[in-house]
Amino acid sequence: MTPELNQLTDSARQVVAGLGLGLAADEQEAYSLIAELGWLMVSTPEEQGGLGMGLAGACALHTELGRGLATVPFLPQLLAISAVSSGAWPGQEIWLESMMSGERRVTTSLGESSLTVERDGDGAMKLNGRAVALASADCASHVLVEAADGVCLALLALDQSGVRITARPTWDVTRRLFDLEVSDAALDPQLIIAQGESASLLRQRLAILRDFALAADAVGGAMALLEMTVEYLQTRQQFGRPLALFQALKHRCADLKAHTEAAQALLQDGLDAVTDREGDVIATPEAEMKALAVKQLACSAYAAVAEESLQLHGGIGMTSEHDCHLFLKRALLNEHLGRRQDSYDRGLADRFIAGLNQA
Amino acid sequence: MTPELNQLTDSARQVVAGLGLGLAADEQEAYSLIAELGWLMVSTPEEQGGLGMGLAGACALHTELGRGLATVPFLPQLLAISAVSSGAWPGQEIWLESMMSGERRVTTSLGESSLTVERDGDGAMKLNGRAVALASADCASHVLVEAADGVCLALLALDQSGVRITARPTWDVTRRLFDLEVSDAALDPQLIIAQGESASLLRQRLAILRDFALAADAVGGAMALLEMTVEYLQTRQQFGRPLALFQALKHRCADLKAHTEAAQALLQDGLDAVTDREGDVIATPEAEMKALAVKQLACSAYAAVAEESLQLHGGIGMTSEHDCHLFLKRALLNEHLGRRQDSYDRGLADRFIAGLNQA
Amino acid sequence: MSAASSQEALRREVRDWLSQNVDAGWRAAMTDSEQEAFFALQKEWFSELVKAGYATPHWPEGWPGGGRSLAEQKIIYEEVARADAPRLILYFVALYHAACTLFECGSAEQQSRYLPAILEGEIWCQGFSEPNAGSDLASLKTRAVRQGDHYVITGQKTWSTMAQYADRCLLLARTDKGERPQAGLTYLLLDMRARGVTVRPISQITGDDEFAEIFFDEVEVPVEDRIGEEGAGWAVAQTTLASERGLTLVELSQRMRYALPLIVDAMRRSDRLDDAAIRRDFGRLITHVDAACALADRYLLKRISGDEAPGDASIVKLYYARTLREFTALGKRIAGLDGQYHRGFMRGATQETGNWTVDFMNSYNWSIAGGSDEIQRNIIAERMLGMPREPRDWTLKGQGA
Amino acid sequence: MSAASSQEALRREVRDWLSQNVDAGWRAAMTDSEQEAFFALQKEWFSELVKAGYATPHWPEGWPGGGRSLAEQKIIYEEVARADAPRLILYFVALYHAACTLFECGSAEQQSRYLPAILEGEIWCQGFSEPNAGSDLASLKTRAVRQGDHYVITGQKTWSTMAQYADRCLLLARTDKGERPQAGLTYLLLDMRARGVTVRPISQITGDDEFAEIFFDEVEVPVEDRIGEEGAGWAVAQTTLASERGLTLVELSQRMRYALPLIVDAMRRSDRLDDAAIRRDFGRLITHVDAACALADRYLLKRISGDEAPGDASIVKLYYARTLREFTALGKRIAGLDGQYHRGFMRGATQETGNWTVDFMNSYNWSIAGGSDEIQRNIIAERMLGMPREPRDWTLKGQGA
Repeated sequence: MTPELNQLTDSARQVVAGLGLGLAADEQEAYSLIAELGWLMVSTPEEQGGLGMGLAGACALHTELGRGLATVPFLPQLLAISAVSSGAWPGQEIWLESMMSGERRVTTSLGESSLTVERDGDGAMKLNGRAVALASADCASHVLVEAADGVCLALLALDQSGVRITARPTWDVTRRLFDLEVSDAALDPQLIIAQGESASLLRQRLAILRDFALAADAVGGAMALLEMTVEYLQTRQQFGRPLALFQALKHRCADLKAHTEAAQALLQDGLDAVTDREGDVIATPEAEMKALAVKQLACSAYAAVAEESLQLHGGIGMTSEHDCHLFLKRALLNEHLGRRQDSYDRGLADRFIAGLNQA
Repeated sequence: MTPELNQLTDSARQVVAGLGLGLAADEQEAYSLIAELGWLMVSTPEEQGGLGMGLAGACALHTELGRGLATVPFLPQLLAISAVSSGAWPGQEIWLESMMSGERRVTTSLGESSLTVERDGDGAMKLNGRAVALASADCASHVLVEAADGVCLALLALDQSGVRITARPTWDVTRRLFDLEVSDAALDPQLIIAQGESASLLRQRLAILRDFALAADAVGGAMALLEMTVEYLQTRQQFGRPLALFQALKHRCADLKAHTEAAQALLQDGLDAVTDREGDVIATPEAEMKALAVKQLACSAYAAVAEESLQLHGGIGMTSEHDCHLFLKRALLNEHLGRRQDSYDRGLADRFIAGLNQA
Repeated sequence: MSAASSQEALRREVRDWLSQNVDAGWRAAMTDSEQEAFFALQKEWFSELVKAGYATPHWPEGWPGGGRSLAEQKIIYEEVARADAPRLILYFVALYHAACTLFECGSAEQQSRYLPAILEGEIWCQGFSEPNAGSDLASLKTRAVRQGDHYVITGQKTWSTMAQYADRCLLLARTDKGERPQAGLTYLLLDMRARGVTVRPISQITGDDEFAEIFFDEVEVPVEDRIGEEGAGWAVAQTTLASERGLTLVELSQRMRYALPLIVDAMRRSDRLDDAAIRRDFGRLITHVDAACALADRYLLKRISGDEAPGDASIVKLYYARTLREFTALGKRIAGLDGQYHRGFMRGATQETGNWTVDFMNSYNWSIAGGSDEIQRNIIAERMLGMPREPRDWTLKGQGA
Repeated sequence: MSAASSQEALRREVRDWLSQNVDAGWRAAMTDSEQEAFFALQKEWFSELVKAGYATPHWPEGWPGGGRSLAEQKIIYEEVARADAPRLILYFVALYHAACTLFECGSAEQQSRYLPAILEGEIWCQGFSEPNAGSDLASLKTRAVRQGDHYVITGQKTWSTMAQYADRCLLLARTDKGERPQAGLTYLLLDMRARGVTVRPISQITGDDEFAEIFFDEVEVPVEDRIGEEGAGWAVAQTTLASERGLTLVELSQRMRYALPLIVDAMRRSDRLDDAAIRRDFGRLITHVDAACALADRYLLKRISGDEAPGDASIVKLYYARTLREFTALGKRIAGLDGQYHRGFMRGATQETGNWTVDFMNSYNWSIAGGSDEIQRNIIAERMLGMPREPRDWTLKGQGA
């Protein structure tokens, strides 16, 4: 990691721990705080007024947010900012500035969407369908929509007619998710960010950013939880000895450590593979494969750590008095954000085999 | 278990251990011995001159043969006897008697076959295709053939024109397998055991017997190997203590024990589910499902015990001086005899879901 | 009539009765239900079972509904599972732990005082576990001090199922700091409405509150409510713990088998009925569920024939817990994001409800409570496989015993 | 030229050279081959690499082929893996263990006597492991007794790779029964043709005989062939063991990545290219292989920057071993019955040859040798996670230490 990234990580860790971005924090205040700290600018190129720290910067922040079980809906806005900053479209400058400052809030689906675009007789574009897992949509004025058929990416006002959001509370109380239903909503031509080929490339880049950010969240959570669990085992006595002295438990912790370290190494290694010299995400088949692997491994490591930690904590972990379950629930949700869980493994194999056949 | 079965198990264990049916034994002598002991009659009903101990008797013997890594090709002959004894066909009495005495040896495929039958212009039946995993075929005069299209089951002379066997040495040196290639071989009408619907039911029953017998072999092997491994851990010292004192190793042995006990319990439980009051195998969809589960679980338990035992033995297990590898290789082969490995799990799910849809 | 045919007759009789008396709508009614509705259902179903004579098949001859052989008890449980009847979790401690302890260790007077009330619906809870004791019962700290014809109890218990509703408590308390930690325990029956008893439900990670903590602040228990001699509590507690004799896991593994179609429902709902990878995992699960049933059955048969060996019960519990985890994890995986949305839990239900995240989290109860998986593995390694036990006096310098 | 661009230039140069010099037919030639053919290939490939200057990139400046940075060494190994060149297993101990020990702990005279011979193809073996010592090096028993200007060696070593072909041996022997078991070890260079040396190849379960036992019956070793002081052998041995500095696992994990198409071949051959369940497992394997490469790379980068922490190496080895097991097990599963038929092994090959049962069995070498998985887990738990170490003096009554 570069010194700048180390510095970002250190300060983020302090902020998350010290100023309390966790469950106790008020979501709105936390949001204002990260906006003030400039985190919303982290990945935007310097020439567009951002910090220019690229994907690596975004991952450093997400790792710390994951570590602290932060409730602040950082990723949806970051994805929207990344979309808005790409290419050249009419409203770019104004939107970028107001979104990086946190003034305008835009949410983005963290799941799969089935939105489609049709042109009506007058040539106006009409959006229909559903998208899921929009975090904190009730605090946003707009949503970034991607038509599943690759036709376009656009910003859609949430207060527009034909647009409806519904809260979908999850077991993970650190996220507030919403469903989006759109029926015959007109797309504002001024808010269309990309169309055709460039929309399709942008979608790929956003999916890579999303997968890496979720992976970083998972790595941060897994590391924090494993530390917490080892500490618990050190403290807790049974049969007159600390649990940490029982070899069967030590070996299981060692396996979890290896799993977590592997996820972290793959994430770090992947950053180079999916970015250009400026640190921005590139949309190549190799980059897409790397993102699939990174997301899959990190989320499976987080889930493994969370599941074993529940067992290793014994009864106390089954009560809401202990934080163990907050990590578990976030880990389980992380596995199911992004693409469908199994399709990460499957997608990698499909792409690998297709690659061989082409070669 | 009934007292008769217990007695059979006890005496079989003594024979296998004491008279040396293992690797050191001469296959021919061992074969004569089990014939003398009447083991070839174990499953044949009493009214046909057998011991009438049904599938349970066959499994009791296979458990002990598995335990002792016996090289004697018991199962192929038992399958052929079971085929010959069923229904009513011209040569039944003579063949049954000479096969139960061990005088006539018939081999049977323990894998999947792709044999097909066609009638030529004169109405003669011609056999074509391949079958695999015929144990000790070089010692048999005939092979039990099942046409994959369900047309018939018959005995085929191995010295007949158009019939060829090829030795296929496996890593498991306790079995000697052969491939069978048949090209336009005429089926002797006198040696056709079953045709049409009854052939298809008989095939199902033989598959159930085969799966249970392989499972019993696996359960016996897993139990013997786990005992051997625990004993090794008790003896072997490291860092001044017996390895058996290290909790991580104890817990792994406990998991293997649970896996093995589960396989044994399912096997015992399954015996009732797949047999009629006389202890003979019935061909129902439920019986077939039970056989799939029993084979899958037992072979996976054996493989798990064998793989962990190799690790737990450390370097010594990697040398041919120790018996560990003989169990491992037999366990690995058992997984691949019968149907294709994955198709056990898959077949169970398919049948379960089909059953729901019918209900 | 032979034993086999009288058992077949019992099976038919129970099956018929259940088919007429189980309200198929109970699961829907218990989902997101209020405590009161749960209470009402439990009470009603309990009294129906008592009336029919199916609530106490394990009680001795001479008591209402009693005198059934273990084989007959097994049949009743199998049929209850097959009919998907509600579980009587509110009365479990009373019907099994309290009753069996009274039958085996209680005086005639104690039996006649407490058992009829159980049949009328008195609710009991167990007061064994303590904070920081974990699986190490010998380290209990709640104290009972003899003062005249009373014991005075001070201390805290935890993980007591349904204690917030209980009328009485099976209490294990320390009367002596003797040399062997087990030696100083005494077994008492405590009135939950006595002065000084406070109950605080434990908030579980599923949102349920099936368990509670109990605090005792100088609670008086009459000496006549002691079971066995002073200091003999450890042995009495073993009777309590052995009281269900393996029947629970026969019932629960059968219930798991009947719940397998829930997985198929999940596959259908997520449009993955034909996913080969899911089908393979489902097939493996079917096998494991089948084996869990076979292990539970075999264990009960061993108890019937008196052939139980040390460690047998551990294998059954370990395997059930693992299979339940696999079951609920597969459901959760198939359900995908939909399984992550919050849904209210089903009260008093079985382990498999199709509310996958809850089911998955609940499966940890089985690998943690009642002797954790780790404890079961120790028992299997030491008592079945004969591997050496770690000496009790191994401690790190400056730490503990 | 910047470091980055000079490294790029090296990569191109090595890649070009390899593309012209690796004989693509070597795998076929080594399958079921005679010892002689294996020997010939190893010798020829070794001398070609020496000539090209790629055999000794890790040797210091001033020695032929030496003076490369770790980053440059990494490039050479990556390219060797990419080109699927034969592995130099016959010369590994000479090039790494012997040479690095001589560079770091040998005298100038010892260096000039032994190093040039290594470049000419002298074969070395390692004499550390002993029967019954397992992962516990401190318990070695082979004795070296000083008699005048010689040590006299008596004892037995085992698991010595290629000892049957070796000219010389790196020997760790006990000169003193001092209080701390490590303190009494001395490090010697032994001539394998000396009187009293007997080598017996160990028959492996794959049919291979890559390892051997060495017996020493009063073998004389001149005092000038001692490395370091008498009793300092433990420290010298640490140098030997650290000599490859993580490069081996960079190479092997890269080779594992390039071997992934073997799995696709197996799928194709067994007609299961479209089996969704296999594809999912293959996808997971790809991820794990990718992670094993990332861990090995990161470890080497840490060594380059001096940031290595205790336990880092254990993570790399444990993860590699596990992934190799998964790789070979998947291949074996896909191959089905065909994978169970006996096929001759490929000599001097990589870990993945498509001879699945052999590959699977060989994968255990990585979880057993060089510090078993269990030892690595202890190290990770104790040194990375800070969990307490079991006191060394814990023994069962009447047993040991």
